[in-house]
Amino acid sequence: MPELEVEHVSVYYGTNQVLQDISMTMEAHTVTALIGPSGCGKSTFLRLFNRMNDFISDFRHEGSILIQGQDIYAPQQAVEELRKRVGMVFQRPNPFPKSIYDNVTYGLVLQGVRSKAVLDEVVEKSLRQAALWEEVKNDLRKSALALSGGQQQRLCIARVLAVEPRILLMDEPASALDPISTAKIEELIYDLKQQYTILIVTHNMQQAGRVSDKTAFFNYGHLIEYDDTGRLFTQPSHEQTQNYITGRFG
Amino acid sequence: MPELEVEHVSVYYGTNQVLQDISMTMEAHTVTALIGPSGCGKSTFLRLFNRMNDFISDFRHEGSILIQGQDIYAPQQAVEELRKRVGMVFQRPNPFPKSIYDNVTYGLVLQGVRSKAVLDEVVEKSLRQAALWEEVKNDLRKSALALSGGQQQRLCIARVLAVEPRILLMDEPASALDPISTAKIEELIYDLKQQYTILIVTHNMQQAGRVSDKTAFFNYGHLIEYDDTGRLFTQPSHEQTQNYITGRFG
Amino acid sequence: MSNMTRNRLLDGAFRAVGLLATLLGLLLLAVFLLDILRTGLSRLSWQFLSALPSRFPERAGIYTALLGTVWIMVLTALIAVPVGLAAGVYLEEYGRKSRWSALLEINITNLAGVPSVIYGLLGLNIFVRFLRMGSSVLAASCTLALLILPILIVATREAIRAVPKTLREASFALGATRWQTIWYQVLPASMGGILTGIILALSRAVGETAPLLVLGVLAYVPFAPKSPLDEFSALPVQIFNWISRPQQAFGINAAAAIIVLLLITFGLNGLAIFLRNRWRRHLP
Amino acid sequence: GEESTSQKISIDGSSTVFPITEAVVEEYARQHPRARITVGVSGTGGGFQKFCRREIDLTNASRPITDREGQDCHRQDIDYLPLTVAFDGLVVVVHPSNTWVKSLKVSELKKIWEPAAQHRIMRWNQIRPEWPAAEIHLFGAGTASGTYDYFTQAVVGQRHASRGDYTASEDDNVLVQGVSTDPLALGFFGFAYYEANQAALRLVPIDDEQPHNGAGPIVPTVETVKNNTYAPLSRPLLLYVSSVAARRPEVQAFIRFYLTQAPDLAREVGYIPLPATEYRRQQARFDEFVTQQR
Amino acid sequence: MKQRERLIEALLALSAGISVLTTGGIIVMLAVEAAHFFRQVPLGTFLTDTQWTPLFADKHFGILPLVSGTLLTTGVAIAVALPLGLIIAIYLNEYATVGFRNVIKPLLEVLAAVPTVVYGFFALTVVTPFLQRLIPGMAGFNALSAGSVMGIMILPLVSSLSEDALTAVPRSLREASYALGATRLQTAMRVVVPAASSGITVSVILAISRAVGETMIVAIAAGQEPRLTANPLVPVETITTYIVQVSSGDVAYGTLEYDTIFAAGITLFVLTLVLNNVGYWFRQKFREQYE
Ligand SMILES: Nc1ncnc2c1ncn2[C@@H]1O[C@H](COP(=O)(O)OP(=O)(O)OP(=O)(O)O)[C@@H](O)[C@H]1O
Ligand SMILES: Nc1ncnc2c1ncn2[C@@H]1O[C@H](COP(=O)(O)OP(=O)(O)OP(=O)(O)O)[C@@H](O)[C@H]1O
Ligand SMILES: [Mg+2]
Ligand SMILES: [Mg+2]
Ligand SMILES: O=P([O-])([O-])[O-]
Repeated sequence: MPELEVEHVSVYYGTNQVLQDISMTMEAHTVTALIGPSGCGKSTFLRLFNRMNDFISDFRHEGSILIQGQDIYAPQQAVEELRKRVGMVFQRPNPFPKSIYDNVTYGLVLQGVRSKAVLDEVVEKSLRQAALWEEVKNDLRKSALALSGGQQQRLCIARVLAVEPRILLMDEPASALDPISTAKIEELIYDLKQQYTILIVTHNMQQAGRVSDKTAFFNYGHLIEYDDTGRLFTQPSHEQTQNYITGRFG
Repeated sequence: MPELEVEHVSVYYGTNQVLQDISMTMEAHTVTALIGPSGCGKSTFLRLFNRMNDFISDFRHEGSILIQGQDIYAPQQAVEELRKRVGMVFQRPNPFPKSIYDNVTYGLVLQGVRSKAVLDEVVEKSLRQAALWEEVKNDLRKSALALSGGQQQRLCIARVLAVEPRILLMDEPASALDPISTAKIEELIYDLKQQYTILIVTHNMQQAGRVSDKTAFFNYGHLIEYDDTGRLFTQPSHEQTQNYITGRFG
Repeated sequence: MSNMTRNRLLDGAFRAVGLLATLLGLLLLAVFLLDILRTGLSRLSWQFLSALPSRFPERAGIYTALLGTVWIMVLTALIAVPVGLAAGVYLEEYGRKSRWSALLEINITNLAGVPSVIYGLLGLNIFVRFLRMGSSVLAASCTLALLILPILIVATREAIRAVPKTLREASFALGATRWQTIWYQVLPASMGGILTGIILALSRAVGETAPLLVLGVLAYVPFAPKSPLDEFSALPVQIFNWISRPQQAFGINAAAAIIVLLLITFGLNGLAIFLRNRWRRHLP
Repeated sequence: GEESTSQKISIDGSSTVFPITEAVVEEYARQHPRARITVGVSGTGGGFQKFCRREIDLTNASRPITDREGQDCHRQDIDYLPLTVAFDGLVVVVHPSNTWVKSLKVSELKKIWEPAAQHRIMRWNQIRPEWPAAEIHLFGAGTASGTYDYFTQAVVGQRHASRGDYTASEDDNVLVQGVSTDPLALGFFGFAYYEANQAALRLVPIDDEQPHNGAGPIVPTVETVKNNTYAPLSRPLLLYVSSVAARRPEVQAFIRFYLTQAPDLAREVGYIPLPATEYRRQQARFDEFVTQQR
Repeated sequence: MKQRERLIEALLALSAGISVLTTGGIIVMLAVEAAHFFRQVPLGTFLTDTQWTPLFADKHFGILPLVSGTLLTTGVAIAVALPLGLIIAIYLNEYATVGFRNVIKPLLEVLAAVPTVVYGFFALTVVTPFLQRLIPGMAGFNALSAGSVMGIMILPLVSSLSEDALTAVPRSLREASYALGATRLQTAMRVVVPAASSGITVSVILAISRAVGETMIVAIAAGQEPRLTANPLVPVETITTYIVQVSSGDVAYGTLEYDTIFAAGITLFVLTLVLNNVGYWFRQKFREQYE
């Protein structure tokens, strides 16, 4: 069974259709890159999987989205439960204005975990996974806002890992970062792939090439092409894809 | 005499130095592309030439900038006069919420031109130059906001041409536009080169390759490399440039 | 003269006029404060603060009025703050785009613009007469609480709106419910703005006179209230009372009492600005 | 309810009588720091209304209670006792810079104030042709005040009948301020308010055209008010006690204090006290009223 | 979990409902009491009679004198606040340095934080005597003095809200204008002010509404004589003053005379309601333009 299945999904904001009958499946432990020009619907697509679009008042969708065969838009699906299974990392680092420690433990505290021992352990484990532990282990009580942009982004990743999701959504996670931080995040994605299924939106085609197994190219709400990354970049089967990856627009 | 000369220019915002000792010269009737990662100082550099940075309260610069040998930061330089000679096109189309006609004539009206005949003539000439005349000639009284993004941007170009500048500054003029509009703007730049000296900031390397004669690559406020466009893209002499144009960062 | 020179001259002229106009506004404020200080400062003393009202201007004090004002402030805050906060949170975080929320929206805008005398009439009919509270501290506090409610709601909403959406998204994406997100993220992050709003609203309540007059707050109350159902006087009412006496000496008393009232309102405003600036630094 | 009012004494009513009562309460509070007495100013009519609704214990009045108001009280099972506490003269005043008005006849006052004057008598020269053609700005007691009732009765000849286009306030201070800042003003209010502001106002002598009662224009003074030659504008000031309140010891103590202090305090705030024997008689009447309530 | 969330939401909604109850309370109260009044006084008379003497023997119930008094003081206030406020807004927005503006704007807003009873005192004891020296024969209570002080009070409302509106004009428009060689004044007058016109209109409407509802300044300094006049030098009475005068003077409760304050109140309420909603409408329009 594929980890994620998208079947004939269309999305509307009010009367404006922004995704047009998308179908695709993703396997566990793969990294899928979503590329396409600005406004083509990449973020909207990504946010379908943890139902973050639900907050948009005139959002409406058709079709179904299954995680391990379960319809995540089914009425009995508790959305908070879903979001624990499907973690998300945003374009700009968005740590809470709290300490590093409190950032990482937030998800567990929400679930009622209070034991200091458990929390301590999770903090260390998650920060290690996010390749941040060494840099901050002596400053866990420091405000997260005092970290650099790249560190903040890794903290946000650690925060997500702490609640042990199966799936990770990343919306241009490195676009606000410097080259060195970007490299670190890319490395991290490579490591995390062992345990998680990852979807990543990026506007940087080289990045898509470096980190992903498969790539989906969107344009004007259509899924134009979805293929192994190597093939899509070297021998795209659509002219639009060709034009896009050679920088003719976008 | 070169059209533009920049000599040992450094720029500070407060204590933050954002341009570091830049020197370069530009010939008349050339297109120079400015490229580099976000925040490297391209816009700041561009806006030195029409003194738009003057509005930033803690802006400060060193070094001198000459247009046709004249120091444009000299005390006797009337800044309004300078801005008529150095036109600017911005990243997002910014037409005034007035009619198309009033947009184009704005600069002349400021100078006290009232004659309907003169204004009519300038409107037609400028709109023709900006390749917009045919599309709007029957709707000159319509609000400029009713135009499409690409049309708006060409209107903004016509508005600048109406005051007959020598130099055109363009800050990512096509980045908010669709592929077709982008192509039109690029064509336009090619035509305008006959009469104007053009500086263009772009984040799209393919675009830089297509429209410019020379390209300057900035990073962290330094001018890393400045060369013929062809050479810079095919055989850059710095590793940073190489990394940037191959998408390793930015 | 060339057009360019003319335009530059006009520009310079306007710069001068603008500066003058701005300074004129401040000058008026200064004249006004100085006049009051000049008139009232000499009267200000411990005796003035601690004395009961009197028919002799030099013996009269603001003890009861001051205490009345403090009572009102505390009680009004106790009533209005929880309601205003809750309503603000509701409108900002729960109000969906429905007819109901559009109604609430327009309703609050309108309430904020209802003249204070009308609140006085409402308080008179509902609290003083119908609920038989009389012209008590409680009746006045309820009335003033209604009056500042829209201010509180708007301030709460603005403070909440200033919390970046990314913070909420981060919280939701970690599985937080709506209330958890509000409680753990939104409220702490907007506390500065909310506190500022509360204090500004209270400073408004402290200075209100007309509704109290309409409620029938008394002319002469020589004792401090002991319970919410006691009658009382308040600083602005005392000031109004003294202003309307024609004897010069009471005018001096009024000025002295105004200094005290201004100290309170400016103090509150200053505190609000201080808090706002302090908190601003805490936001990402 | 009963519980809370029993510890307090609430007084309201006439603004004319207010200064005396205020003074008495102030002195009383000085000697009885635990006393909780409030004094409001709602005008005589407003005071009677609250009085008969049992909202207050005592009410100040600058005219006697009317039959209608009396019936209201009786309907609420309230009996009451009026105590005379001082005399007052109504004064007619102009701005000190007014050079033309030397005196006024009662008939002229009537011409100015009667209902028919509304929107018609608007200039000084309509009263006497030799006076200036300038606007006249009128200030007078508000309709809820006893002063108004008394003035209309005495001048126009009918209670509550007057023009309505003037600055009417229950608060005499507003009137004093109005007249003292307006060179074209003419106003009337209680004697006490004139006394407190003599410098800012000019008194107008009044001629009632009844020679047997003092010939020519008469200036209101302590003497002319007391001996009633300043007619028709002098009157008694009253304090009404309700039968419910009279039963309470603290009210009794307060009234006793009031009547012993009134001679001094009435004088002090600008009114004309009764003769000393008269105050003793008021006390006796009150004592009798109290015994009746048992 | 679900249940707790629901309960909390219900509690919060209830609090929000109180604001609706308040509005409802005001409307019902005014309507019921004013209905008593209009049963005895025809609406036509109320709106057209030119005299307001409900407390006197010859009773007239024409609201016009109170409305005219209100409009007169408001007019004077706006005549002071509008030009001054607009110039200040443009100056602060286009000319002043950020530092200067950050200091001056809160200072100006202090003008709006001063309790109005204090302004009344100022009008009566400083402004009126001052104006009387310039205009001999001016009455002690008058619309001019009260109105101009009210103008000072609402000045920050106009200047701050207009300044906000000017700030909301996208920087890109300003830059476009400057880049074409415009001076600051030209940019302000030809681009920024027109683009912010609906926001500026909102500020003025709100200022008018505030002035119409203002009570203490006029009660202390404008007088208490209902008079249908456009002369700002004589005493007038505003709707608000009348309400305070009568409700604190305690006219017999339940009588026709007493009900006049609700007739006056509903007039005031409707006036401000209309102003506020026009303002609201403009603001929505303004928002759509730039958001
Ligand atoms: N909250 C919203 N309400 C209405 N329309 C929206 C909303 N969010 C996005 N859209 C529209 O939906 C379309 C797709 O937006 P989306 O953010 O998914 O694009 P994107 O591919 O992520 O773009 P970018 O690369 O700029 O992030 C766009 O046309 C956008 O204008
Ligand atoms: N008004 C300002 N005040 C202070 N610092 C500024 C200001 N504008 C820009 N900067 C800083 O100056 C540096 C250069 O900015 P600039 O806008 O010139 O970069 P850029 O290369 O044009 O970037 P982009 O591609 O994002 O437009 C950045 O670090 C930026 O943060
Ligand atoms: Mg996106
Ligand atoms: Mg830039
Ligand atoms: O306040 P009055 O004495 O005039 O009723």
